Amino acid sequence: MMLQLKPSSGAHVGANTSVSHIMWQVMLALMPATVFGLWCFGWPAINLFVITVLSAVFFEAWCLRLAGRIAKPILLDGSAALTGWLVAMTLPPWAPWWIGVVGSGLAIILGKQVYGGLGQNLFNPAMLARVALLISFPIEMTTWANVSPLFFSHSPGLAESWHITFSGLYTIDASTGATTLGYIKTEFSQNRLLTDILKDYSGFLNFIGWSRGSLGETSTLLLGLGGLWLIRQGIIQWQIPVSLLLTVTLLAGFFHSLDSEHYASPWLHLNSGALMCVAFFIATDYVTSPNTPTGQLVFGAGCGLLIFVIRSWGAYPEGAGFAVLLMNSATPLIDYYIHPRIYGRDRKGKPLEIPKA
Amino acid sequence: MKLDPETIARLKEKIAVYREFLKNWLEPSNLARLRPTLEFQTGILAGFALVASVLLGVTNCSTEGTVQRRLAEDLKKSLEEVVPPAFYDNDLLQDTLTIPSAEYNIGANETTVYIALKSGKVTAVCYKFIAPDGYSGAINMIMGLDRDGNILGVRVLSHKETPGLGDKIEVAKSNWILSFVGRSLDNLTPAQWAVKKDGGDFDQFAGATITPRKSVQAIYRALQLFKDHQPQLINP
Amino acid sequence: MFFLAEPYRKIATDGIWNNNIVFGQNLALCPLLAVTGTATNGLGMGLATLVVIIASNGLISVTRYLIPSEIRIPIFVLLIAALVTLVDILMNAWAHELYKVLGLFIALIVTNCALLGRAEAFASKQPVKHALWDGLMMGLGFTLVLVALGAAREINATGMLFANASLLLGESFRFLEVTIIPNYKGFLLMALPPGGFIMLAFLIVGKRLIDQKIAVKKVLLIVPSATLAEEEA
Amino acid sequence: MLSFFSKPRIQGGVHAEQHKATTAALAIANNFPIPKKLYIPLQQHVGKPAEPVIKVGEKVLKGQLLAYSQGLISAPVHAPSSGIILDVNDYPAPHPSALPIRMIVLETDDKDQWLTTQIADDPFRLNPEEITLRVGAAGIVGLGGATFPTAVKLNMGRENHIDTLIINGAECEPYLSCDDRLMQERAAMIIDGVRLMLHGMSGEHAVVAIEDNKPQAFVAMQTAAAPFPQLKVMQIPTRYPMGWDRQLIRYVTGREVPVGCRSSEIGVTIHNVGTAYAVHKAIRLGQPLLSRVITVAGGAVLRPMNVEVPFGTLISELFDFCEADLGKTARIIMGGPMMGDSLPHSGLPTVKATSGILALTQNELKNSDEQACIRCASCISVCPAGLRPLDMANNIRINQLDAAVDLGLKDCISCGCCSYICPSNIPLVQYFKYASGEVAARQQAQHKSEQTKRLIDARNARMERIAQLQREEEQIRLAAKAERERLKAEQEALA
Repeated sequence: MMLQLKPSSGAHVGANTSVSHIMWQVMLALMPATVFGLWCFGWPAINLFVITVLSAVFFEAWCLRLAGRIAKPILLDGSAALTGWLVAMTLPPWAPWWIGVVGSGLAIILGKQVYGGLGQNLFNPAMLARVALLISFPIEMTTWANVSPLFFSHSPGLAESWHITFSGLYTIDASTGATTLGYIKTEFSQNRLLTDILKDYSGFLNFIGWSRGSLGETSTLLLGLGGLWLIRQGIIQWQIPVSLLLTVTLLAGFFHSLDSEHYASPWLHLNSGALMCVAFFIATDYVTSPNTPTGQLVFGAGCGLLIFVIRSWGAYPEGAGFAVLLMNSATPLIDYYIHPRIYGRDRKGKPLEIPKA
Repeated sequence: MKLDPETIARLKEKIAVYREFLKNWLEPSNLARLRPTLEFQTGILAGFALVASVLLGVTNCSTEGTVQRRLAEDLKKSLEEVVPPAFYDNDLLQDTLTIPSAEYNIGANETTVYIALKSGKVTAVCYKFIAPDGYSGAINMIMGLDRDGNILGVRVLSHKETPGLGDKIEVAKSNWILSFVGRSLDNLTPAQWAVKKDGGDFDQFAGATITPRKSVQAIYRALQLFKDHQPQLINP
Repeated sequence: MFFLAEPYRKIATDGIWNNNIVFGQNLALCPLLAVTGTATNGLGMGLATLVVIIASNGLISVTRYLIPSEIRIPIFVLLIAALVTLVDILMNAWAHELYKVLGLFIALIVTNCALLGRAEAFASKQPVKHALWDGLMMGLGFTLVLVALGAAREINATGMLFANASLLLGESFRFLEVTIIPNYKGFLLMALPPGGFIMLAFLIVGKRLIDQKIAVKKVLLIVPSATLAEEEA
Repeated sequence: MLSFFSKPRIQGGVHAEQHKATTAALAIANNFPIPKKLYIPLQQHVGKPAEPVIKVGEKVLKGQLLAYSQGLISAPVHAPSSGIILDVNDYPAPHPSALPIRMIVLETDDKDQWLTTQIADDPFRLNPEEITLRVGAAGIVGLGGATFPTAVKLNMGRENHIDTLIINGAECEPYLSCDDRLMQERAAMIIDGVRLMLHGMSGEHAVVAIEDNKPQAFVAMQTAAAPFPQLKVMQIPTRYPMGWDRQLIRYVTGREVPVGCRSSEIGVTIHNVGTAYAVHKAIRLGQPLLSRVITVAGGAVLRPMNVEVPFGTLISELFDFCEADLGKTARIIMGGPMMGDSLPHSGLPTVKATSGILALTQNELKNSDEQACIRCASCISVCPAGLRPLDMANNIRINQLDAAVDLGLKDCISCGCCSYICPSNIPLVQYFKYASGEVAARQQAQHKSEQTKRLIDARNARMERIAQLQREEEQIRLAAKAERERLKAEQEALA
């Protein structure tokens, strides 16, 4: 039932916000990290990014058409483009074109439209796509290009980039490697210790994003700045990022102080993998996170805990997506138990008692 | 025993009486009357249980031999994969030797070695072993060696490695495992018994280093088991 | 099904389509999702279930007057469990290759609520012939879904169809093993349980679409076109 | 972080754009010409409508009683000017539906001739009951918008022990500045009214709360209140809906009014500054409530201003006076833009509740093309009542009204914060009003059917009783007949 009411009551004026405004603000906040990532990984990354975003928009339009809805106004709200953008951020930068297309398809169709479109989905579409891709195409999803910025001599040119994007990158094994977290996990199997493993590790390079990793996830600095700007703009609240990052930091710090040869330092955790992107842009997704500040604190802490557990003891060192999906499924539960107290009632909804004078 | 016609007739009569009784008893109306009674219910449940257990018992006993044979065939099939048939004329399952293997970290405290004989002479041995530290759990393997310790074949029997990444150790997915044929502790240095990434001689897989690394290490340890017991094994 | 007399015709259409174990009754989803990684596995599981469901339906129908309603459930469970164990042992002995593929799942048939469901809803109230026929049709319907789901997942996951069918059915069925998409990368998600859910959803959508079309056709047959035209106007 | 543990004094709320500067800078216009005709509704308050005491054609003087209050909760209506009663009949109400309600139509004679009334010399010598009585007789109702009869509230205050009287000068609705101007220009009179009210309900002390965006009003009020130690003037943060009585009570006293209770039960009562001013006029000057200051503003109004207007004035005349451009007007709103109602046309009268009349252009209005909810939860964070508007709206959309009630639909105060903030332009308040109406209708229908059932049962029982009686009578009759026949037979036998 759709209510068709004449606007007779309620606020006749409104705050200067709209769905598309929010979406564009988020994209703006993603911009620095994305541009940096695109520059770092060169033309193949640009190809992949464009393909992923375009195909996300295409799938959205296609689904809306199937559902018999008018696509244009819904496409203009920017949510599909943002989803595609976030999917692209989480992909290995030199992944073949079809990874981007399949990822967008999974995100838009399975992650969003089958639930009924914007606002109805239970899971974060971008993370759903990422996880589905990761378990379906483990090789493509764990082949990380070296940093090879645009216009550097050893970086692939435009023509070579077409080759990488459209016919796979098996010929260029030499310019790929593992991410920090993946490398640590692999080297632990050689019974090496962290001080040995991390001989060549530079926390600073990882902090600014000069390291192997997903297309838009490498730069802790730029993602953090974008996220802080979003908080300042009031688009996202501080609760989820703070509790998530704090949880990871505390856990990592605790285990690191117990056994610094087998548990990486909090600084390394904060600077690697999808942590920053997840904390500011993924876990804060309105649709799939709790509604109340307290609920958001719980949600963020849960994400942080799971991320740390999966990184430290799980099979997927780059498994932040799993953590987010698991907490997404707990969101309705959190919202059920944690909600604001109604004025004049106690937490259970019973009227307050009149205080005795 | 021969029955006189009188006895047969009496028996027939008796059978007829029982049949008549059973027929009447099985009448739906009679059963409908009996069904609510506790005795009947107890009896029926017990009856069904009895029939079922008898049936299962009989089937189990009568197929036990067949099942054992099938399991032996399975084992034999895997043995045959790692030891070419030209090497032996005996029943591999018959000639075995059990040697202690606790110190080799290949998953078992004792390892049963199947010995291939040709004209009474030991030509090859094979045995199962385990890489206990695969990426996501133990990797069960079997390996055949000639009497000099050269690998005739290695196969992975079962594993839990990541599909699409680590499962290339299966011969069905890639021929990586075939690259061990002909290798031995003699023709490769200990440093070469490693994946290329660690400076060794064997390929790793794109996206998966730990699985092949741990497989190579386990094979190396299993070879050592042979080497340490070589005299005992080839001169039984 | 037009050549069948009632009630066999209704039993058949119910079993295979209208009241299909998966589509109609939403039962047996556990074994369904567990074994349908490939069409061959689906087929094997379907056939095994078919055998068990016919046998259990038949047995329960034969003994239906003997079984007091108070203790019917334990007896049904007992019967089904015994049958499944029997099949398990026999397969291990006589169809060992297939058993190696399906062994884990045969025991799962016990947990298949469809069997108990048919025993309770149909076999315990119907004559033996109907019960056997119902078992056959329900089993066939279930097998069809298993094969369809298995095929859909297998094609999506590996690009092949009926891989290893020769292990199950013998060498003469090797022709079934085809590669649908050559040089396919493989889409592992489909081989994993979530893929099962996703594909099942698509199959259910497909079934509903077909049902809708049939319903529209029926309306067109019943309502004279003139009245339809009026309504549209 | 401390506020995390201590009780928050403000929950929810929004910072709406003010739009107050233009009108707040102008003095209240009191040159509004008396309209030719006044349409005076008989119900301008919460409770029962007033009952007319005049006849059509009767000549009335300014301040004369037109309709008396009937019932416990009601308020009388007086003639805003002198003239002749033209009609007592149904006319469109100043309500979104514009459904007809009973009104008195007064044709003014331009003389504005007062009815002479007696005035108490020193009202503080009167006993509190007398004050209440006079306030009630003057037809004073809460002028903040609730229009609850002030006398009733004063009585309740006297019955419960009130320690704090809060005077609401928050005026948190955007565009409106009538209270602001009133406080700036007539602070002394308001303070006098406050003291009278305090006296009327035997209260201890009073707090005047003014949002900190009205510094001049604050200074004026503080100066006026300085001589009276029992009065305090305080500034409160500017945040809509600061003027919601319960929010204000929580902010000023730290106490929360339990659901289902009146604030007087926890020792607090709250009145609007306009009400205090009206009390002053009623007690000191003997003038009933006949007019009020109304803010006329909005993008389509060329001369926005605060103007004192007699009740019953048609909005169209106000628009003529303030030069509103009806061509540019996209929506006419009575009250503020957050909680006010949109009116279908300008041919409707102003009433006691009318604090403002806005003629908004399309640009000022909130975009009304509704989009999908993205669960941003802004509505939850701005809700001053602690509700979850998005969950309630989702339930209402699928007609799960009971679920919406469970979520607290009945605790919604329709403040409009959720609708204001919603980025998807979902008219949440409208959903809630619709649902509340629907729930009430359902309850009424159920009540009705229960009533009917009870009546039918009673009737059946009655019929059964009658039938039983008839049967008994019949039996008695038959027995008597048999007896008679037996006697007759006996007699015959004897004979």
